Amino acid sequence: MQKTINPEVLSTQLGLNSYEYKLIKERLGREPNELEVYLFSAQWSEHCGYKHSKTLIKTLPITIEDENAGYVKIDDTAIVFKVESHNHPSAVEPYQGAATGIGGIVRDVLAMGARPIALLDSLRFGPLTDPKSKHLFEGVVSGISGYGNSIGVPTVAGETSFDETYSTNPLINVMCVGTAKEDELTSSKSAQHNKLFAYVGSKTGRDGIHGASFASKELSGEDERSSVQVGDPFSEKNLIEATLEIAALQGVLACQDMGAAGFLSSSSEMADKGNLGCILNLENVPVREENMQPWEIMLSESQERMLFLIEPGWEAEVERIAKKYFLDFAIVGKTTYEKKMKLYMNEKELCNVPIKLLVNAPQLYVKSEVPGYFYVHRARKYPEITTNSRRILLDLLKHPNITNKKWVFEQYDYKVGTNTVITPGKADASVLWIKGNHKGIAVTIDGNGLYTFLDPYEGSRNIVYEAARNLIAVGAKPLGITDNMNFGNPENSTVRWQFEQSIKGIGSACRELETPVTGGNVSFYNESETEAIYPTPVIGMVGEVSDLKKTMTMDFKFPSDKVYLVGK
Amino acid sequence: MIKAGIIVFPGSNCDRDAEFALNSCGFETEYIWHDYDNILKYDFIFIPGGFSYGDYLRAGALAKFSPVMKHVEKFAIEKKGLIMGVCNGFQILTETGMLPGALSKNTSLKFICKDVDVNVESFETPFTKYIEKKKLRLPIAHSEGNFKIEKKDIELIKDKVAFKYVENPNGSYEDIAGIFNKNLNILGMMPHPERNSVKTLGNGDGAYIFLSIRRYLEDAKNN
Amino acid sequence: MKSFKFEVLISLKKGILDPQGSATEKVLKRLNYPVNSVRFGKNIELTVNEETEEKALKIVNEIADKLLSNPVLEKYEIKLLSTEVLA
Amino acid sequence: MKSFKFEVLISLKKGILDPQGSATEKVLKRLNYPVNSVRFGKNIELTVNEETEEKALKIVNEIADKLLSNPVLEKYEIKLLSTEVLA
Ligand SMILES: Nc1ncnc2c1ncn2[C@@H]1O[C@H](COP(=O)(O)OP(=O)(O)O)[C@@H](O)[C@H]1O
Repeated sequence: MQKTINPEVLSTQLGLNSYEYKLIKERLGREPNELEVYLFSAQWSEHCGYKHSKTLIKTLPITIEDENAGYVKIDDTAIVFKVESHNHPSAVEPYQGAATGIGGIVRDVLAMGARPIALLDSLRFGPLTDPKSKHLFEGVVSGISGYGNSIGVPTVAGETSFDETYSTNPLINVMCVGTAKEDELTSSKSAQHNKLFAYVGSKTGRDGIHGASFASKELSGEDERSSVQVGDPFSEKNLIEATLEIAALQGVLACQDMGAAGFLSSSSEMADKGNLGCILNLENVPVREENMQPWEIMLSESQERMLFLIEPGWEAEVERIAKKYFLDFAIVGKTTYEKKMKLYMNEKELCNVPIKLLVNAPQLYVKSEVPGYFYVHRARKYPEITTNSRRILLDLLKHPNITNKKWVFEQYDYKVGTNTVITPGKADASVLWIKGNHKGIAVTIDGNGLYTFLDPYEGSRNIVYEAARNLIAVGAKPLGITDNMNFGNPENSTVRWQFEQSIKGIGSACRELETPVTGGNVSFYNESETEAIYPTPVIGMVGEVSDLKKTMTMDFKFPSDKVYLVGK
Repeated sequence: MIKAGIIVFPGSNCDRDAEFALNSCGFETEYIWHDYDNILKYDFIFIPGGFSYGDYLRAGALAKFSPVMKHVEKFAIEKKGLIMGVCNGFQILTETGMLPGALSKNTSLKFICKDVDVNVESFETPFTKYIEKKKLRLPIAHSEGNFKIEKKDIELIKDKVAFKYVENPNGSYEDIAGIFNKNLNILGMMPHPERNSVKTLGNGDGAYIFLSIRRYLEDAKNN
Repeated sequence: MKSFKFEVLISLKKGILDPQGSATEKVLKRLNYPVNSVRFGKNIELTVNEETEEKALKIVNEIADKLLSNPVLEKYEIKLLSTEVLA
Repeated sequence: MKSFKFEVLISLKKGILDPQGSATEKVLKRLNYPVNSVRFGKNIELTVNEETEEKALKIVNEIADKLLSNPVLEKYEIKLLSTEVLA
């Protein structure tokens, strides 16, 4: 028998504060039961609920909301793209952390009905002289290589840098780009009731349980073993093909990947976005282990799973495609007119809560404060350069942040898909061919922790501009950005200030360049042993190459060519 | 038109690239899902790269049990046309025993993605007869491309080496990048000609191989 | 019907270079461990439902030979770990 | 001085997904083999030169823990295979 735990005590253990618990109790008109506490704690975690960031993010020039990923257009091709972080999982298990990071972002793009065609990775670690950082770095690169290469999506560009600030908290941000015809995109909204939820993918195990709230807590250095998810690139590749086939069926209405807080957040958000409720039958969920508890099934972050909303009558067709690709299939619930989330296990009702309450985490406000360091650094004078410049240049060229990154990108298959026209190392942005056309997509990803630390507003503005310059340098016109905000503890007033300033900076640069933000990701609680990491927004940008013959790479072409410096 | 069948296993990921390259080189193409269990009516069978069955266990090891592979073997024995396996396709062909040897882990133990030069070792074969160059620039992308062969089988690859690396990237025996079978109707190679079959993607060297195959098959048809 | 649990041990043939083993050995030696002859192998556990041990063993042998090992590079060994009578 | 030959068996912790094992199992089942619960592990053989078995075992334990296994996902087991007296 299972012990019953006092729900209020449990809620504290799971990271809900007393105000939030009271709110739940008040709005339910009763004590939540144990399962419900689990659901709220996951759905209201920073990771799912964006409770420290939503209001600020809304100030960005965002084009598309409430979907898995946003897009820009080149003619009638939708370029879907998004960035995501897997910082904390990678600190615990670099290979699997990075691998599952790739898996997650690929499914985000896939859930839009787009075929993933490129990956980018932005990596930050402590100095390589520290064996721990070296271990993390090598593990992360081989994880991206192992997973990305296997699923056949080329990793075409990225950035790699090293700084003390990331010693215990590396940053692993990955971006995926996909394409589809605009009218083939799938939504994650379920518009009608009495439609069926179809589960397609790998079985649900106990992996990654607590992952959602774990990602939002500072790394404690304790035993986090149970949170480790293992990636299965073979199933992911199958899921890519199956999803694209399924999404093309007429009877398929919506699609969402099971990411953070897995089945829970995908089902509840799909229903809520359509202004509906849902009923789920947990006994139908394909499970990998015995005796899984309802909360484990709901919160599991097992990888390579997708949830579709389908018209009744289309079950057999979806199942046929799933089986073709060695994937599990099950009908696990339906949408309802009543705006509740109800869970059943063998006909026994386990949970019954208003879905709006569950999905919309209360927003928290933290006062921001300008830190003293900001003024100190601003008042500093440029140091005089005394060492000879030749020496400085050679030291710079040797520095791991500047030296050739071949060691990294040669482990990535950057050519699979035969679209990569400008390959990594050849320019500051890579260019992908849109076949059947003479046009291309230019992509880049950039960050600069030191700049954004010294001046979060100007530093962040500068990153957007740097990304734009990278695109312009290959001959592309910037179209849109995706942002990954890597910050410290958002309850800290300095971090809050950094975050506000950074969002403002990104917003203003995007308005100036007329490049909308199509989506992004927030990662808080990135802390070193003693303090927050440098605030590190990372910007992924895509642009249009109108004629592939007119691209430019950075190598000098002929011995007698002149070199000009343009600008200040 | 010369008709090519591209075999697709769960986990294959160069199938679409192969289609693009073969179409650009004038082949008519069709995909063949690995479950296909019938006579193969094609002039040319292409087994593409990727990670069939995740390359779990060993690269190519699980793919050899797919129903279509029986028919590929028959196709070879009955000399119905030409067969070519690239990267994972090469690994599958060695796993089934249709080509000798095995592909083991690169000596660096890492995945390697880059362009390499290979020398064409023999022009007296259907696959290479019309290649107009000695040295081809082709992309490689693999972590298990290190060709090994048992002493007792070395005789089998005598005069059957198709391509050799100019600079050995992975530890392969005798710098071997690709081999033919005894009857010269099967080619297996690690480098990816389909990734460099048009000028937009490089210098287009990969096309030489496909064009040679096409011309050979066309000659055979016309005679 | 019984369920037989087997272990299949797959190792590289003598004379075949084991890059993983030698890389690990180098690291260990650099760390001053008095270690030699590091060789990596694979170990696969599986259960077979059959009537007799003999039949089960035949199946595992077949699987090990045809699927789990590559005869060019590898050899294998089979061990019966446990037997359970199925209801 | 003696030379101790050890085997270190590394396997995935319970509950950790084994994609290799499950893909292999799926293929075996499709081929109609009555096979279940396929799990992959690693097996590493190495020799340690030390004075006593106890000392050697301590070293192997350390190596297995720190280098050969990934404690987040894997567990290990050590077996002494043979002992040889060095000249
Ligand atoms: N982690 C990585 N993954 C893929 N490509 C990378 C990675 N790091 C660097 N690169 C590639 O190496 C080249 C040089 O990178 P970098 O030195 O960071 O350029 P930049 O001049 O933009 O700072 C670029 O083409 C970039 O895409």
